[in-house]
Amino acid sequence: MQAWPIYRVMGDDANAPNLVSDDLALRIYKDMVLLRTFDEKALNLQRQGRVGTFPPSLGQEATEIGSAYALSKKDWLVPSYRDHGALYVHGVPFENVILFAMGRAASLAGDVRALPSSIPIATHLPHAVGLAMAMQMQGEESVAIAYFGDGATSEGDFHEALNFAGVFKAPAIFLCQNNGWAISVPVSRQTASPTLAQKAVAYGIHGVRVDGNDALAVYQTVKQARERALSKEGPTLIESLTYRLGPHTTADDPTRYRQAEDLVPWRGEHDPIVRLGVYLEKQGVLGPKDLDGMKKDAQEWVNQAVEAAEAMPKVKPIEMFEHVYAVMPPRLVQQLQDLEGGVQ
Amino acid sequence: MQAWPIYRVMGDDANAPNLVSDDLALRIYKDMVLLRTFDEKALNLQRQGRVGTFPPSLGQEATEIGSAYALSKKDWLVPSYRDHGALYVHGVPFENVILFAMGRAASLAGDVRALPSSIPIATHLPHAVGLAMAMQMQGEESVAIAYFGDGATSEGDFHEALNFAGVFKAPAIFLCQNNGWAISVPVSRQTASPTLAQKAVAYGIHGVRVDGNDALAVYQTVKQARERALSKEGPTLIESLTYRLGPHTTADDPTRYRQAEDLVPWRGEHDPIVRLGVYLEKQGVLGPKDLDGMKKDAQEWVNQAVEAAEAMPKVKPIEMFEHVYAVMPPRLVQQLQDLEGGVQ
Amino acid sequence: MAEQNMVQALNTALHEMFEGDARILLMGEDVGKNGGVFRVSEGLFDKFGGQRVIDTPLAESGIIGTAIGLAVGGMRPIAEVQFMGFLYPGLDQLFSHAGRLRARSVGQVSVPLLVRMPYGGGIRAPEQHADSAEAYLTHTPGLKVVVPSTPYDAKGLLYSAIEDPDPVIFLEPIRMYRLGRMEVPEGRFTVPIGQARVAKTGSDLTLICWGAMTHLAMTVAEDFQKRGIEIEVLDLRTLAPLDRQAIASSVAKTGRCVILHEAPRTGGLAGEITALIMEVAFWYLKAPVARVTGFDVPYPAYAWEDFYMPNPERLSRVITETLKD
Amino acid sequence: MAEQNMVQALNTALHEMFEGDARILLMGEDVGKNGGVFRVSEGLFDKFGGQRVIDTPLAESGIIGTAIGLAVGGMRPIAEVQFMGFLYPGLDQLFSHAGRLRARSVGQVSVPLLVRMPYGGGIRAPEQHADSAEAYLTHTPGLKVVVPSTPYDAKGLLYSAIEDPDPVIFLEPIRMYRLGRMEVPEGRFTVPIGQARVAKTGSDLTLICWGAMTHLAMTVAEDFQKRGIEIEVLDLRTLAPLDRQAIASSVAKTGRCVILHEAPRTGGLAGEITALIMEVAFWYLKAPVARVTGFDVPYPAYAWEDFYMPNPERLSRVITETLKD
Ligand SMILES: Cc1ncc(C[n+]2csc(CCOP(=O)(O)OP(=O)(O)O)c2C)c(N)n1
Ligand SMILES: Cc1ncc(C[n+]2csc(CCOP(=O)(O)OP(=O)(O)O)c2C)c(N)n1
Ligand SMILES: [Mg+2]
Ligand SMILES: [Mg+2]
Repeated sequence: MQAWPIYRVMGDDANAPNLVSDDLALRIYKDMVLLRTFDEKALNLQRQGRVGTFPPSLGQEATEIGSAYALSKKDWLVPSYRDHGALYVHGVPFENVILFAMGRAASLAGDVRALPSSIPIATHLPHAVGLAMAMQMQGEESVAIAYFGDGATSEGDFHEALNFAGVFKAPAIFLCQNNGWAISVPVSRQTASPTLAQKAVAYGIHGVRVDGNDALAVYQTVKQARERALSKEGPTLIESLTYRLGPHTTADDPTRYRQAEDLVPWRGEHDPIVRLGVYLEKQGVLGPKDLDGMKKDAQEWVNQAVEAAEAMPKVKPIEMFEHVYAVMPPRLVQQLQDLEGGVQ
Repeated sequence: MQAWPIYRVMGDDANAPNLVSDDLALRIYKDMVLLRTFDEKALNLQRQGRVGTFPPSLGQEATEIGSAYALSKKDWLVPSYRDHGALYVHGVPFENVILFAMGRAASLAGDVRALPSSIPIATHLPHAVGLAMAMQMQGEESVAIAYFGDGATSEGDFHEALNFAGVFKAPAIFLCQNNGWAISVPVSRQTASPTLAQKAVAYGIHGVRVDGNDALAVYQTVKQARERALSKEGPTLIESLTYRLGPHTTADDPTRYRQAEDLVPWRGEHDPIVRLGVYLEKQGVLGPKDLDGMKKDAQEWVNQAVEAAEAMPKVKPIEMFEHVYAVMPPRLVQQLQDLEGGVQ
Repeated sequence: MAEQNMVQALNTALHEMFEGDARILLMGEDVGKNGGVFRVSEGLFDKFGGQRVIDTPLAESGIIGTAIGLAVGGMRPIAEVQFMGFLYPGLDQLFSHAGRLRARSVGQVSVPLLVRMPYGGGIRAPEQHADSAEAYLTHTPGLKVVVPSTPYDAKGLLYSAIEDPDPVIFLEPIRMYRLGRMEVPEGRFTVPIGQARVAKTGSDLTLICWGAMTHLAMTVAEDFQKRGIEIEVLDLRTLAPLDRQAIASSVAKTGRCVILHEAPRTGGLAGEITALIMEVAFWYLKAPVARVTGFDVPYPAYAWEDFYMPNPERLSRVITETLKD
Repeated sequence: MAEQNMVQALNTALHEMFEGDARILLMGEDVGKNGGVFRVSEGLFDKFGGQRVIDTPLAESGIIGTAIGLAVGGMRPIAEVQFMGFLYPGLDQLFSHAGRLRARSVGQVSVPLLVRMPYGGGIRAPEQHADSAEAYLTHTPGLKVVVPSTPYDAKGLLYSAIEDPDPVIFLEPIRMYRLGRMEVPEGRFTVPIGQARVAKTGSDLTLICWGAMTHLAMTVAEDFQKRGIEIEVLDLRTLAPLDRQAIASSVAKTGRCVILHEAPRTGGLAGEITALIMEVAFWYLKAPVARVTGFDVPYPAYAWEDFYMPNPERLSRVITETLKD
């Protein structure tokens, strides 16, 4: 059997600075802090009944932010529901994410090259393949990257997408965040294969494992996958090993299926923010008080986004009808009247 | 990368008799001749308009017959549309196969542990997993074996079934007949993975390649997979390398997508009947005239089956209604009346 | 006899059934340790173990397809789909196999499969968690489809479903899971598949509904009652096969009918019921059969949920119009 | 102008479109070298190459899902599903994504996707090759569904479909592929989506149909004509959105209506059309709207095909009854 080593950068102090500049590492760190702050805020808002069900990405900040920094704005990001961190880096304002959690808008990506977050698991992977092919056909220097979890690897669409990508050598990246859990189901129960990266073997494509709590390693891995894709070497399946620190969503109670002590290392020395912080301190670019400042800035920023979102005008019935088709067909015009109390 | 050698028995004269007795090899041979005779007859009947669209298994006799000989009658056979050979060995009379081709009955397996042949590709694989689990739960010494083609490996259900089988260590065998083609699409276009057996890696299960035109190797491989399954070592994916000699079905014109010369070796020294014949002659259990006799017997038998099928009484409307549910609901009673000219 | 909500009634039924029949097993995403995302299978895993309460990989076609194999192989599988909107990747197993295996095998293969799933809206769930897709199933030959609207019916229908020799799709209205408690007998009892329930008798208009809409129907019917208008509320309970007799005799009596469902209007089950009424009660009709439904839009994000869902005002308006003629 | 059958008309249209718009591509099983199992894409591969005429792996969800990505990414993909009965593994991509992406993105994402497939029975095909599953699609918000019944409409609708900014499902009645030829103009012309066609005018009864059933409807209508009964045949051509206006005005004129389809009766599109007639023409009805359809059974093996399919005798009987009242 082939070995599937886990790629790390931060373990190897000598190497990291050559790969990722301090400046970039610091920007990644700031955004990780921002994402954490945002998630904690959203959890609070949910408890207060100000937003609906919310899936935090607590613990997965290195993968979310590190990966997105490796992308060009011309790349297509095809996210799952937990990927507001990557979406933010790619250009989607946090305000829109809050709106999403408020049940206000499915997705408002604006001009950003991103699809609405896929709710049905794994079913968005074929879209990334098609987008990647479209980019290649039109001669664009762009790739498509799909974000998904360990649980998603069990769905048929995962298989069909990776197989298509292999056959068509689509410039696609499949970023699997193995956070240990699919709601209550541990990854050991999701598949009998000891790694998820080895599933690449089934498609004759490149597969790698990366330490998903090492932001620099994630950045580097996605960057390489992107280069492979653009130089027509085909798609890459990345298994990013991380850990879901919070509940699956605010509707979930993880104490039913996992032990508090399981979390201890992940909340401590494995925490992606702690790890990058230690590294940056050693590099001498992060002072002991900088983190506090960043947290404060982040909080302010997040609060502003929430305020902006909450100040939005009330939703209107017509918004439910006007974007089903490019042109509203007569029956929807009539149904809108019906809703508004006109004749049926 | 792991190597995926092709298992052969007949290339190694010294080995074969120890693995498969001459008597058994001879019985397999006879049934291969019978299957070839049957397919040729069915192709003829189709040309005469006496049966409908028919998918011959020409060239795949070693895999069809060799595999089924390795099964116990207590095993569940979960076939695709091209597997009348295996079904026959498992106990389904040829007469029923003819009826099937006459559009007379979906499947008449009688007491035989076999499901109706699956028409939608790969969608029967999960059934084999469930049957295998059911056998294990009930403490039966039985496995379930699914038959399918190279094209089937691209469907999501292939993936979901093998993954389930891996997680639940189901006593299942996945017999993939890689006959080179999915209608007009060559296997090289079906997937970028150089072998189909290596797809087992994705599920942490056992995968093997076997020379699918070597009946004894196929027999041996399925036998071993069965033993693994029964001793709780989990499922096996078998890639059986064979070649589709005929059209996909009688509705297909293979000259549109493959060259006549591609077939030459497969019709000659690679032909599974030729190969087993040479072996049996060497073993001294097959005389030069025996084959003629077998062919004559086979023809007679097949003709009888066709006569019996053609002598069946005409189909009746009620047969379309009475097996939709265990008990015919009122609306079907009413619809039957409607069809028969009663009130609607 | 205990007062139970629908989740409790279903949970009790499952516990009892598991005790009574060793062939029964439950499989699906998060049904084991977690007890299901709505806790319908609470306690089953601890009591009956992982061999009978099976957390599966995340794959709906795999779940239903494997369950088909288990059913044919002699078990009595209950497959859970986490939300109806996630049934779609597994639909093929129902359309191509569960509904056809008996017919295709000329009666030799039975598929005693039960597929349970929460469905419908009304609880501000995230997108794609509130679909009401029953019409896809009721158009499919070989399937039966049931929808309880009360804890009692939930338990009684679950018993009927698990004992049925054919595949039964069991839809659980999310909105009703914890809305309302009632006395539910202990132990086995059945509510027969194929029989509607007259939830309220009346002679002025027939209001046909199912699932969470029954709750709305009753509220509005009681409101009309106060104004002296007698609405008959027919809770279908089984959507396939439809209780033709119950629909026919109620509409023949009242001459007026409104059909209420959450699903999008076009192609929803109201159309089928209207056609059925044409066949069995046209000459009794005093006004056109009307429908109050969800709209022909994807179920919206939850800020728009109240617009999407039929509400007392919309329903009352259509009833009033239908009474006018 | 050349006389063409439907396969030829579609094939010509594809060749013309490929010439005219480099964004258009065709993908599916056996569409390339083989030209499609019904030869609709004959010659395209040789002329436009494997980059635009793409033989895909055997996976319907993959085909439709990839095509969605291609459409969003700026291409104009035509995805072919080999037979409608094999659409089911890919339905989720239509239900969860193609039909929702515009709404979910608040209008920011367009999915100009065309999905073509042969459908329906009548040619003694093997099992599961003759399904008529349009009702699953017409109930799905965000999709358009068209069905030509003539070579002319096939070409004109294909042009409309490829130019539409929304996902269009294009159903090709297998039975009509080579049945009948007619003059079909060269070059681009469109038949608008959403408009039914009066295939024959009449004042005594409206006969609503689509696809291969139009052929049957015309035969029977001409037969009645000989006996002095004027049947109006309305070939819907678009099943979603329905041409409400055309249905309303025809039924208002004739007061009698029979709906004809191959699909199983329960939950078939006839129900929706009946409900629509209730809404728009109830007071004009002189008799109940009736339907002649396939039965509520899985499409049978072909020995029973003639029993399953609506035939002149069944249709005439129901028309006669409807004329009686
Ligand atoms: C097709 C489908 N089935 C089921 C669900 C319900 N569901 C939502 S999230 C989830 C677990 C996903 O786990 P994973 O893929 O590991 O992603 P994670 O949530 O850990 O990021 C499930 C079962 C769904 N959204 N879609
Ligand atoms: C789900 C599904 N899609 C498409 C088809 C149409 N079809 C029938 S056979 C076939 C090719 C199958 O190839 P393979 O799996 O290699 O089996 P073989 O025919 O070579 O035995 C196709 C595309 C089908 N039957 N089912
Ligand atoms: Mg996970
Ligand atoms: Mg093949």
